[in-house]
Amino acid sequence: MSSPARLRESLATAQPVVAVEQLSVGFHGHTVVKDVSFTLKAGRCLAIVGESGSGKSVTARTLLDLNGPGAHTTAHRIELGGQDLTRLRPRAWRRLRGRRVGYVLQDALVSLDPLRRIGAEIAEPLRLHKFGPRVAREQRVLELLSEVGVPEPELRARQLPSQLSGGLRQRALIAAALALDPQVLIADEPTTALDTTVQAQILGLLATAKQRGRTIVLISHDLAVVQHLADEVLVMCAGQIVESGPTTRVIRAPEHPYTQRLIAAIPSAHTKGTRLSGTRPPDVAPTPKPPEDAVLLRAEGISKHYRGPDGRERSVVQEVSFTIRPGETLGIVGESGSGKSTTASIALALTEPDAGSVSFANQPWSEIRERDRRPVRRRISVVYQDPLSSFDPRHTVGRIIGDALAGHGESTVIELLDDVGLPADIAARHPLTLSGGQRQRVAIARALAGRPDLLVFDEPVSALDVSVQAQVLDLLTDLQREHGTAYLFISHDLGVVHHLSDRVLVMKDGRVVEEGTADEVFTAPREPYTKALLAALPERWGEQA
Amino acid sequence: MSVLTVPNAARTRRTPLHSAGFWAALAFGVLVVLAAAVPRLLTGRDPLDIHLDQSFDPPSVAHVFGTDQSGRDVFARVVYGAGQSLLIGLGATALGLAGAVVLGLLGGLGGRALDAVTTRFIEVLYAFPGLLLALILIAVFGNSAGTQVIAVGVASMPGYARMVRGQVLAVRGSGYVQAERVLGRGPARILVRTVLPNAFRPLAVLITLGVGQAIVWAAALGFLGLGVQPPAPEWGAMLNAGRDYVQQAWWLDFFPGAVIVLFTLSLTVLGRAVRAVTEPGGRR
Amino acid sequence: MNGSVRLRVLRRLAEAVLLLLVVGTIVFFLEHLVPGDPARAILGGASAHPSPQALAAVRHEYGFDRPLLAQYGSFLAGLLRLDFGESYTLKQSVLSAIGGQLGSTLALTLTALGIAWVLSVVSTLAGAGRNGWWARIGAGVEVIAAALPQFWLGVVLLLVFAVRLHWLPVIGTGATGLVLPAFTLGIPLAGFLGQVTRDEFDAKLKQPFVLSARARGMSEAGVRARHVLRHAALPGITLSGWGLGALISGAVIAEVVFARQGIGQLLVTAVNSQDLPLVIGITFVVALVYVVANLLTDLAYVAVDPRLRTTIGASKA
Amino acid sequence: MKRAISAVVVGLTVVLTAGCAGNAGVATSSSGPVRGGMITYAADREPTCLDPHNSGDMPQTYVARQYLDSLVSETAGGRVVPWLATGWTISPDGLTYDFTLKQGVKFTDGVPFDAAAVVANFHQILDPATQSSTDLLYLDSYFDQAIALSNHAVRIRLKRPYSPLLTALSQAFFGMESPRAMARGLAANCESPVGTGPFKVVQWNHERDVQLVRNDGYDSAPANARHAGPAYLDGITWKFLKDNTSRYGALGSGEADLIFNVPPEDEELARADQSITLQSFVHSGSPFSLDLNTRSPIFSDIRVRRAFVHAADAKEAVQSAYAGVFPYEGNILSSGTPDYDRHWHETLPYDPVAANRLLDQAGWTHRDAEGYRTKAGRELSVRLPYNADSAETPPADLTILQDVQAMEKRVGIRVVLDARDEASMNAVKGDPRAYDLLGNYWNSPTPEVMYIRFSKATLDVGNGENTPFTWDKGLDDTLLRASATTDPATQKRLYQAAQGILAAKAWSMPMYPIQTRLAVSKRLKDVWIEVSEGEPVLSDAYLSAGG
Repeated sequence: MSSPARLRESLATAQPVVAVEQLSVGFHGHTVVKDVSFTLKAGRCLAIVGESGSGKSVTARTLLDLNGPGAHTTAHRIELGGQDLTRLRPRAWRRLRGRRVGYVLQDALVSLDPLRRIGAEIAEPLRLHKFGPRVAREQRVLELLSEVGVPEPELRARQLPSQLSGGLRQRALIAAALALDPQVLIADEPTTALDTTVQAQILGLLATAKQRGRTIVLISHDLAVVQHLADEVLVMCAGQIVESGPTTRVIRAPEHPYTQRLIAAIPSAHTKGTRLSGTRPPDVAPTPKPPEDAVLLRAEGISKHYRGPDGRERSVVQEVSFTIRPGETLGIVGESGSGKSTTASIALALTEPDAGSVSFANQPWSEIRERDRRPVRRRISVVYQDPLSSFDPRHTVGRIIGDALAGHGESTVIELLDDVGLPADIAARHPLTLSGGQRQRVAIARALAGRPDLLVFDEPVSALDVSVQAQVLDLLTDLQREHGTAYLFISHDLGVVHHLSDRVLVMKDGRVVEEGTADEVFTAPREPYTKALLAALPERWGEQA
Repeated sequence: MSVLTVPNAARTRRTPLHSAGFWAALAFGVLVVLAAAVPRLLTGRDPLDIHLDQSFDPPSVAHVFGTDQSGRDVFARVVYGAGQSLLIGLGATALGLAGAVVLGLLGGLGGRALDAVTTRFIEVLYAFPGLLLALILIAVFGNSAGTQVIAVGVASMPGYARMVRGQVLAVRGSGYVQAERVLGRGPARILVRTVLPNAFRPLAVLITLGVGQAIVWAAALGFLGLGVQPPAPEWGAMLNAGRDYVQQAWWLDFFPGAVIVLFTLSLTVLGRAVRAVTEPGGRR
Repeated sequence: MNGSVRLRVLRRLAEAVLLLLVVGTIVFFLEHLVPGDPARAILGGASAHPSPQALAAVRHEYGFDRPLLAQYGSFLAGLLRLDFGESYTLKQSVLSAIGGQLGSTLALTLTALGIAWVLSVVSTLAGAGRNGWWARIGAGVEVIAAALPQFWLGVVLLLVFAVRLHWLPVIGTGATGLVLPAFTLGIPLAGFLGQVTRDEFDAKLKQPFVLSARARGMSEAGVRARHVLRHAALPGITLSGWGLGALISGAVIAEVVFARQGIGQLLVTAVNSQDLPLVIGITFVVALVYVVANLLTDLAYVAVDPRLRTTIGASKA
Repeated sequence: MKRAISAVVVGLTVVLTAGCAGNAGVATSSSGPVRGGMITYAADREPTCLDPHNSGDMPQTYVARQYLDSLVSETAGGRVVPWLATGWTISPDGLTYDFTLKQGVKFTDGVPFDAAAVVANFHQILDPATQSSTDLLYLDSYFDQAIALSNHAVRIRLKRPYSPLLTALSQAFFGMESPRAMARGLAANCESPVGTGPFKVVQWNHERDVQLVRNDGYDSAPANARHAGPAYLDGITWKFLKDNTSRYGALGSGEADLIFNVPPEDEELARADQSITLQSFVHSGSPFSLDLNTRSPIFSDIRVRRAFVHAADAKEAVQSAYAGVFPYEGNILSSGTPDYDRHWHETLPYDPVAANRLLDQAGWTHRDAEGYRTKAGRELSVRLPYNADSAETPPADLTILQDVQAMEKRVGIRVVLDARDEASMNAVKGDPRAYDLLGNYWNSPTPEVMYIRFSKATLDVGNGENTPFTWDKGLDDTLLRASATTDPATQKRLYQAAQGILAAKAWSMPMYPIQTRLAVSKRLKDVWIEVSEGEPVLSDAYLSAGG
């Protein structure tokens, strides 16, 4: 039966393709999903949103019985196309997987077997479900690859996942999921870790699949993505549904406070100058703005090359120039590999530029000896994406911050912890026992210990859930207001950069392609690349409001 | 345990303190150390005293591990042998580690050229099966307990050296060393306060595991008749002596061997426990 | 074989030559640092009563009275021709003495390696990634197996299977004679391989690509055999190069326990009689075996991991 | 219950069948020798050279017996009978021996055996360059020259009378080798010596075996052989299995047909084993003893030497270590040696009280913290080096050494056991400062062995065979007079007097005579041990049919 035929049939009977009632899942007596119910009709897309640990993935995987042997699942009803799944035997589950339900995981680098060729991976569901002879399977693989927009399918089929870009890998994964034309496609964070432009392409691909009548269950933490694709939304929190309804309604007029907070927490052009986390700013006098013409850090024509493993030189940063004024935030935005991090490293004088120079507080910075830099170093500090690896694994939080304070005994560990909104008793704990947001606060506290003039942030919130991200971003705003610290803020997330930055650099392939105030660059981009970048953003609800 | 990483599900890590194996290993380890320190506490018999009328008595209440060809009590010999074997194991491990730390630090901290030279040297040594290296040294220096320690020590050196070098390099390239640089710390301070302590963190585990390995190697040499000579009660030498009587007096080889196995096993278990405690991030 | 693989092979060979020269030099000078008279070793034999004249004659014949550097020069020249000289005790060329024994040792070590692989793969496929007592017992057995010293395991196997049960000969030159020594060497190595393979297997079972495969309808056995095992084998293959070295060490023990012919037995005799040419010769041959084993390991790795065939200049994974 | 009963019935049947088979086996064996078949002989030690003229160690004679013939042979009764020499005359002054040689005998390389060949052999034996140390000690003080009288007559002239000459020549150490083969040089001759014997050496696979095949043209068996003509066996794999356990195991598994030196530890098992027969021969000569170095500061005092011997219960040590398989011998000669005198057996018996008294008298009156005696601050400590190789120092010997050490400790003497490798053991042997005690033995068919072990002549050779580093004028004279006389009664009196002198000197603590001990598979028949050196003889052996 072809899919349009199936679509017509489904629409005619108006029977839901997926129906779940009173679903609960527990692991070792620990309930992860509780009393979840939903139905989904053919050709529609249901998005399950929530932060990490909300139970959204577990809920979706129930439809494939992929939660592993440790899972304890109870439900009044789980139906797929009218078939009761609650009493299915393992063999029957295997017949269902891949044939009636396709499953796309995030991060295709590890979701495709790195030792097997792309063609073999896509052919696997065909082989498992006895789809024709070998030749027919190979033919079908090529069809699928072109269907999902992979160029040169013959070549790609013979390649390994590591030889493909992230976007192509994700397409291949979708091709494998679509191989047997399943009724339902579950896409679990299909665009996370992809660059904005690639993300847009993948979302387009899923939209096409929906148009062809596939029913899609989309799992995402990103409401922007959801907005783009989903017809209905389930908002989950701590294993329970807090709100559900048509996408536009839920996003524009969220009823549940949790949903409201979640939406408010998303940074964008329109959130600039507002609180994301819903908390009040601390009552401190803002540091007066320094004169407009003062320059804290100046980079002039810096370039950096590396020798690749094949012996070829590749330039990572090419002739980049910028200035940072005291107390302002300069954002650098760009896709992966655009040279943002190397630029930050050169600014920190941790990497020596091949050409060009950096000066700090009107003194030479990149060209002097490390010995001479050392006394100045406390004035410029850094916070990375993964704070844990930047902490000495032997030390407690108190020791980590205390070490950074040594010699600059102006404030105490307790004061610094208080500055970043952490309780004093955290000082005795080990970073391993802290949450991601807490760790990042500790890293910020350490960076503040030397009362720096400039703080460099390299993707500081990329690994955080949106509500935690909101808190950290608010914290950064507060700290800047209080101490007058200048920020060099690097992120791939345009919303975050826009929210926080006064001025913005857009980087591509090691070069600065556009520069200006944040509002200029994001509302009236001049360069085609910046335009493309912004165009690829999923539609933002705020812009519609 | 689920195949998938379960978000927020309480993943209780089994601590060593909850495992019966850990306690058994600890108890046995303590017993062996006790035997090495105060053998009199465990046996009233003299390990060298002969009783020709009691030769080859099988294990009994009077002689729990039986007696040997001269009527000496095997249990007493095993107990007294603990000191010798432990000394050889510790001595060899100390020697191996000392050499390895020098080599590893040269490789990990020296310049590119020095690293290349030491790394090649380490790799050359590493190309030799440990026991073979030990045998070569014994061939050259002759056969004695001292040579046994040196041979086992040198044989274990390349393995340690590789690990120390790798560890130093890993720590040097780590985020927290970079964080120290950003704080404006000098290289000497970073080396002493951060690189070395972190690079040597796994050494506690290595020593625990290494002593066991060294004892096995030393016993292997003893088994080949090299090293400590009879009648000294050393485990390897006892194995060698018992080998000739294995068909009629199995207990001569069985018990010293079993004690070596149990002891190394205990050290392995304890080493893993130490690792679980000192490296909360998990295995390397 | 593409360029990068050929490069690795060449590098290995260069390393081997370097290794052999360094080893030779070290052993040569150690030998001459140590007091002792090789002439006495040459005129050995338990009831030998060499006269001073005879000793002098031997010293001259073997060139021990020449300056050290001259001796070193001819030693190196010999090495280049793979001529290690004549054994002091066997009165025959070192190379032919080793040649006569190497086959037996290689047969033993390779059989042991095979046994180790079979045992560890079976144990991994059966137990890894599963829950409950069965997996824990399997893991425990592997730890214990890895901790078993060959000298003890060999004696115990000999006692049980040859002396008590008479299932297998105490000694034997044929296939039956190979069984006990090969298991003596294979079981501890299987323990090591099993641990590594099991760890890797467990780790890979948690990888998303396994979930992908399951989501396509693949069975548990299919996932294990078709996807995960290949990954889990990789560290085991890396370990096998080292393992072969360990097996040669072990062969020394096993050959003594089971009175088997082989270079291990030869080495012990040579060490006991301080027959240094023979010791050096065996050392060289073992180093060579090690180098070849590592080459083969590399090639096997490339065969299992296609990434290495396509990535240029890939470093050791 | 029923099952159990039927099991017993089955068991009985099996026993009965086995019994019948055994009878059948005996029946076929009586049908006489069968030609053909290869056997494997498993030896404990590998010679360093196959040519027994070189050096002269026991393992050489055992294999040499298979491919070499000697001029004469010794019978079980001690008589000397013809072999390659069909007859001989001895001049009345005892200085000239004229041998008539067997005709038509050829070495296996085709060289004829003649008078010139015999002369060439004596040249080789007495040439210092060939390092014939054992042969030298037997002949050097007496031998003058060998002359070919004709093609088949040889004269040997002596410098002084030497009555044991014929007995000495019966040993395989004096086997006749092909002059052409000897001319190839020592190294080649060591690898592949050539004789006239029943087998010939094909190949020596070092560390593994020597391959021997039948000499089809053999027709020079000794007069005391069980049959004339070529050997029955096609060949022998003379295998080296150093490890006691596996050597004995090889016999059980059928991989060896006979083994040398059944480990004493396994004697009980072997006796109980119906599929093998045990043969043993107690060597004559000087038993295994611990010799006391008289040049050491400690043992230069005869009281301390006597105390040392009194302190050790050698009899108990031997009986315990060798499980009663090896007899204790307390005389400087083994009981099987001609003119052995029982009177000098155990002249210094185990007596710790006497030992303590003697040590007190010698001034070793103080004790240190460990209980060892001291004199003027010096500890009463003696060094006993031994060969660490278990084939040279078998486990039982090592046990004896340890037992002696423990027993000496009780009277306050520290014995330091010093395990050494072969090279440094050789260095010890000729060096009076290198040891206080050293194990030694000398298997020999004649009491002349006393002269070889303890004479000034041997001391002068300087090869360390005079382990106590001493001699005695009276002893030398007595022994030289004994070898000069041909009168058996005088000889006996003199040799017995010599034993008395040696017992009084306490130069040596005798332990046990060396044995040749064979375990032979039941299917291999007519293996016997000759008496000059206890060499196994395989030229008469055959494989029984159906075995």
